[in-house]
Amino acid sequence: MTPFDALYAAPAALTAHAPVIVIAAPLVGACAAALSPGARSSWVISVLTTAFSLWMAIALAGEVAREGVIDYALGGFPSPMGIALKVDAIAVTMALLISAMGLMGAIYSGHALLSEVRAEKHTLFQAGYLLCVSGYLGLVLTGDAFNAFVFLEISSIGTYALVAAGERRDRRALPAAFNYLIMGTVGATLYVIGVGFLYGATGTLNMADMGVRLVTLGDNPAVQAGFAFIVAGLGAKAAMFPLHGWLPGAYAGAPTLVSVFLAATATKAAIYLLMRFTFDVFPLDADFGRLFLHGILAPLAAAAAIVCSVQAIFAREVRRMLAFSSIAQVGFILLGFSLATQAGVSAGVFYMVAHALMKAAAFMALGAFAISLKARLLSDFAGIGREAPWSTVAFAVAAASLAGVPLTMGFLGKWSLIEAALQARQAWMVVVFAIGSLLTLVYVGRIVETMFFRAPTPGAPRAKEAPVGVLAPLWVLAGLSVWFGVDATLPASLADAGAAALLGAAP
Amino acid sequence: MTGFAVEMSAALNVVLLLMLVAIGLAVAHTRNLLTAILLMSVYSLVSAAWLMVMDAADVAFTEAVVGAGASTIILLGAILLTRGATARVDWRAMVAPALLAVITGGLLIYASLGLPEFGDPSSPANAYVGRMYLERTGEEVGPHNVVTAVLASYRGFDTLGETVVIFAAGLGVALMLGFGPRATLAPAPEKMGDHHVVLRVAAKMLIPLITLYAFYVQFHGDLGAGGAFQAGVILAVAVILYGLVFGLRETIAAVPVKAARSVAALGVMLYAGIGVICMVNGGAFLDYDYLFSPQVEAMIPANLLGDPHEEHHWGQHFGILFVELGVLLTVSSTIVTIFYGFAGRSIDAEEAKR
Amino acid sequence: MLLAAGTAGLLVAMVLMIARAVMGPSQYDRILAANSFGTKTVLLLAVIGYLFGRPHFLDVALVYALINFVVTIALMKFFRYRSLAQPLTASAGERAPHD
Amino acid sequence: MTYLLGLVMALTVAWFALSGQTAPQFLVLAAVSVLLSVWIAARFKIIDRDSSPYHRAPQLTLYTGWLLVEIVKSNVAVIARVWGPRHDIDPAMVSLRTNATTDLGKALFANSITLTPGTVTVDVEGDRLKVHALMREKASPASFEAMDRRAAGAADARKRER
Amino acid sequence: MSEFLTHFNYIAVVIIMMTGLFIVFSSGNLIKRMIGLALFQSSAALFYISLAKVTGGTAPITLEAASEAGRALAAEQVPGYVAQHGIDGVVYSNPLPHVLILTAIVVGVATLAVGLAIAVRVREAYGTVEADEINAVSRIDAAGLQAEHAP
Amino acid sequence: MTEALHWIGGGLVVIGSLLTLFGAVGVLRFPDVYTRIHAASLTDTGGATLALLGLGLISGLTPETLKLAFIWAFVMLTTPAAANALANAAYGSGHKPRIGAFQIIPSDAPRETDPEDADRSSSQ
Repeated sequence: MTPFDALYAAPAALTAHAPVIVIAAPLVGACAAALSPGARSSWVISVLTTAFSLWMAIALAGEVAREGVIDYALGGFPSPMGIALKVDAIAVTMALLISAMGLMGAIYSGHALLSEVRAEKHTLFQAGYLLCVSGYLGLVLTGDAFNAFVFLEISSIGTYALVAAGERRDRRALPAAFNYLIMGTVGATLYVIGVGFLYGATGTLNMADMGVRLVTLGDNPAVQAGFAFIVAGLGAKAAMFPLHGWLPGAYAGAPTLVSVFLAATATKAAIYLLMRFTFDVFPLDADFGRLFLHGILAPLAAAAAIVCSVQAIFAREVRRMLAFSSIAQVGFILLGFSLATQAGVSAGVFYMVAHALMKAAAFMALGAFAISLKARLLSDFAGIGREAPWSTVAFAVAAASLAGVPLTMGFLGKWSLIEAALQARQAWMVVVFAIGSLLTLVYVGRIVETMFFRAPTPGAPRAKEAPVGVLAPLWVLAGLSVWFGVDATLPASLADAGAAALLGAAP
Repeated sequence: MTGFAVEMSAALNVVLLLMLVAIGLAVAHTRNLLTAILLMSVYSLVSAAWLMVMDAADVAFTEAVVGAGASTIILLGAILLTRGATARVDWRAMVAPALLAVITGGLLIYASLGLPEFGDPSSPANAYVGRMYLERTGEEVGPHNVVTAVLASYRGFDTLGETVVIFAAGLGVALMLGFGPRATLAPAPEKMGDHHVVLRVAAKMLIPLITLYAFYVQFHGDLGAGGAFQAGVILAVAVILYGLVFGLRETIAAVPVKAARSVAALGVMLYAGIGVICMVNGGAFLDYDYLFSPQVEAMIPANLLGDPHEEHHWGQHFGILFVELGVLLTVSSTIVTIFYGFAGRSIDAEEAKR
Repeated sequence: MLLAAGTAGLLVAMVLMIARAVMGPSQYDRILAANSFGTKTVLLLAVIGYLFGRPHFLDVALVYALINFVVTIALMKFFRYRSLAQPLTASAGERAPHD
Repeated sequence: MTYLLGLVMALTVAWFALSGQTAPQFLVLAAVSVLLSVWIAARFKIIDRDSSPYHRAPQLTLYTGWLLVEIVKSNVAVIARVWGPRHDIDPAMVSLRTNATTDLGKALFANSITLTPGTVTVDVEGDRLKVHALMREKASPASFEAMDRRAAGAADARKRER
Repeated sequence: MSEFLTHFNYIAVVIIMMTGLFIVFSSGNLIKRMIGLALFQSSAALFYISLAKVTGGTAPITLEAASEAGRALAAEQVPGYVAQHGIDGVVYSNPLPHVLILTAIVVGVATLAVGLAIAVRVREAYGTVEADEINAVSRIDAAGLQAEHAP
Repeated sequence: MTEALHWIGGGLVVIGSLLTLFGAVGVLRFPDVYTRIHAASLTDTGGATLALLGLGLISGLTPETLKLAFIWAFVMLTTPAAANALANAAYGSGHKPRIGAFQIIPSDAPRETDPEDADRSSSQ
């Protein structure tokens, strides 16, 4: 079985409430962090609560593996009266991913924040960070359409402020945060209106219940409008192709910790919710759903994968490069989902996890350089491989995974995406994957080449190796990218189960 | 056939909505920010009146205190700190948004025809879960105000989230504006003289009444319109009024910045703590039926609410009371924190630094 | 019936106030309109509360009167002091004499 | 101390006017609410004769009655001007001196001027008021003296002794 | 009643929604955009509340006084209406959307506060809140970076 | 008796609302902000007094009447204060009136009437 077996053994009393504890732990932690007297103590709280949340997520994964879907009725009221948390294989996979990234980020923040955020702001910053973690966890675990909106907003409002805090390094973080806020809020409001349409048509907010009742409704313009609103709203949050304008600035400007966490989780949580609606709530046999997946989602995702990869190649700043890359990779993930087959969705989930690991590691490495070196442009990184070998090599590993070099998780992810596309007889998608990967190779190659083989600019500031507190989470992530590239049992089984759970409700 | 009051309500609905549309268009048209803010304040007032006609008393309450009160003051603070009118926008830059708006609007209006008729009691929205709440609140939860019951108990988790959202906003504003130049904390220059004896006296008389009213709204949430959010904002408005009249320095002396921030966190903790207590006692998170052990529950006097024979859900009753207290703490202190953030910053100091 | 007539009168007055708020011409006119609009809304709420026989309208009317006042003071400070933080007196510590 | 007691009494009355509930729970909540409000007022240091002139309630009530009559008597004048020819008004600014010594007295006087049709207090500085009048001929400084006397009498205890 | 009147609320809501969106995307001033956003968010509130209204209904407060008024209201309807849709002789409007919109309003003010705080910081960093000017300065920032680090 | 009170109360409400309406017309018709303040603040307080009194008559001696009294006190306290604040803001910022030059009649000017007359004229 898996190496996590030992951790499954949480006390039964805790496991029974694990779905809510996963969310509540960072939430209470956020309050504690806001109350804590200093930067150090808030960091300790941050690490402890995210660790606890991760432990509970692991316990929850074990529980889901044993019991199947877990419904947790908050307040003791059965749905549709009360709010229910619905934990199935895909939800728990997302929760594992988010809480693990939350922990990694929290550990990393101990040193990373020092250079980027003024010391007296640390307690508030940590509190905001924990609120974000809690918000995304709630978003993936909830089974209630409106509750999802609330958590979407918790995470978003925290995120806007955190992104804006990057102004100390680069003032462009501020307009970027503002644009993010506008797009995010428009997206969230569109989502709410969409949910309103669905509520008007079905009378319920529980997603599962909604799904059951929608089947009987047939062709209703209000339902279609609701779906369109939800897609547009979550699409804006997930940086789906034409709505991605906010992302490069936000990722590039934010403090590294925030970039790390956002790149690993933010868009993914929104994609997850979108897929939950597409597969779980809407009757997939309706022409409308098919039209959306094949006629809208797939072409847009393909366009993202290619256009944004090209933009990444021409970006001058490394962070911006990685941000554009994120949009392109989101395109890959969405292509997998748009197949709507077990193999396709499973590949999409797998690639999602892979991308989270490698992009988080890449941003972490950039942050590690930033501690000693105020580097932004690609040319600033020339020759850094000799000065800070540990962080550079970790970055290279993540980059290799991004480019799809064999023996990395990225390679397996892309491979399974291509396989799924072939299986579904979507040859054009294979071409998109191939071109996208090639383009990725180009920009990743440029970075790695500069880091290792260019001579440093004479007179430029020297980089120093990052402290252990930064290297440890960095290497954990990079290591996982390689390990799962060699032995993918754990993520693949999670992805398979997740895909089955997502598609299971579809007829 | 319908009767007079029903017809009247329908007519008010149409008139007030038309007013809202007109104000919205006027906001879009004006280029002056202050005008836009004033119109938004009026918009809030009208929309709150409309909400009353729509039977949404609690929402109207919230819209009045939040939309017309808190938002307007925050917006005023913001334009004081940004100082500028909107630049004239080239009409060509408006074509795309206008087209987008018109097309989407047309599609939407088409789509809305698929929605049930306005006021239809048998529409899915009104006949299914909504009706279940109306039927069961009495026996399951207790409060006379069904909105309070749904808010604090059935959907208590949403409300926890909402409290956290407000907390997050306070955190965000404090993070961005809370550590800035506080030059305006200096006392007003002498030459200003004392011109405002009327306002000072009025404010002094009003503030205790406002705080009392806030507590009234807080504690009568299960009997009528209102509840913790509204009370929290009203309480904060009392502090803001004091700040406006007596200056930020005096206000911070009475309500320290740090205290406001801490109380906001404590409020969320209280809310979540109630949930955890329920969990420890064997129920689900926020299942107030498990708030008290039977021994404790037996100690509660039966005539606490007047009629000793009426059936009571003490767990639910006190659960709602406590979580609303948490909401009150968080909301009031967060709004105060936000006010401090905007009022305590000085654009002049910032400019002098350059 | 009389209450309905009262409601109609108040609504017309409100519409006129919106016209003044939109037309201006000065910002003070707009503030005046907004403030007076608020008072009319208070009355409107009280009257339709009785029209529909629902007393809880009064709580909302009360809160309107209050909010209206605070917002007007904020606006006054906006114009006179260009700051929300300045006290309205030279020193707030100065208190009225006791009798 | 008088003010504190007055405030507590007034708030208690206000609470029951608002609430009307007498069940034990609400009595407890009433006590809590009144005490919290007073505590907040004390923190704000606003418990003085301006904020709680409730010991002068009889005089103030009498004054209010007188003022109401004045208001009703003269609302008509302004309404006539509203419907009258466009420029049938002749505004002017008047400067007044008040006899009131306390903030409360000044505020009461200024507010009364505003409440009476045709005049609005624009500014109060020291014992000087600037009043904007709709009709110049109705607004000689002397015409405010009765009101000033009554307002000061209602608000300021010492006034009578002078 | 005609289709127009029965769906009048939705049409009004859509117009307000579109006005809000138009302000958000056509205005260059950050504060104005936040105002547009507030308008847009409020349209969601109007929409939900319109869904919740029941003809002849009263506020979902089951106190005696409210119920009496509710009975009077309900009695104005055709016979059988109350029996079918009422609870204890009173027709109530739907409380659930009210609860949801309470949440949404609070979320709206939270967003407004954070957005304006960011706008204030933008003004401090750039000296303006006009998007065009900010973009121009940002481009100079990026170019300046280039020049600064060029070999 | 109650029936009569209902009619009287309703009549008062109508008169109050008409007063408010006239005030609104005044706000539209008067030439500048200072004169408009007169129209708005007076009729607001007058209209509110009448309308609330009317509602009080309709509801009789009930808790609601107390609330109405509360609202009335609030309006009477805040409306003039707000009018004062607004006039002060306009005056203090140097906003010019459209008609009636700001010639200030000083308080030291010789008295035109004796105090007894003033008592009456102030109330017109």
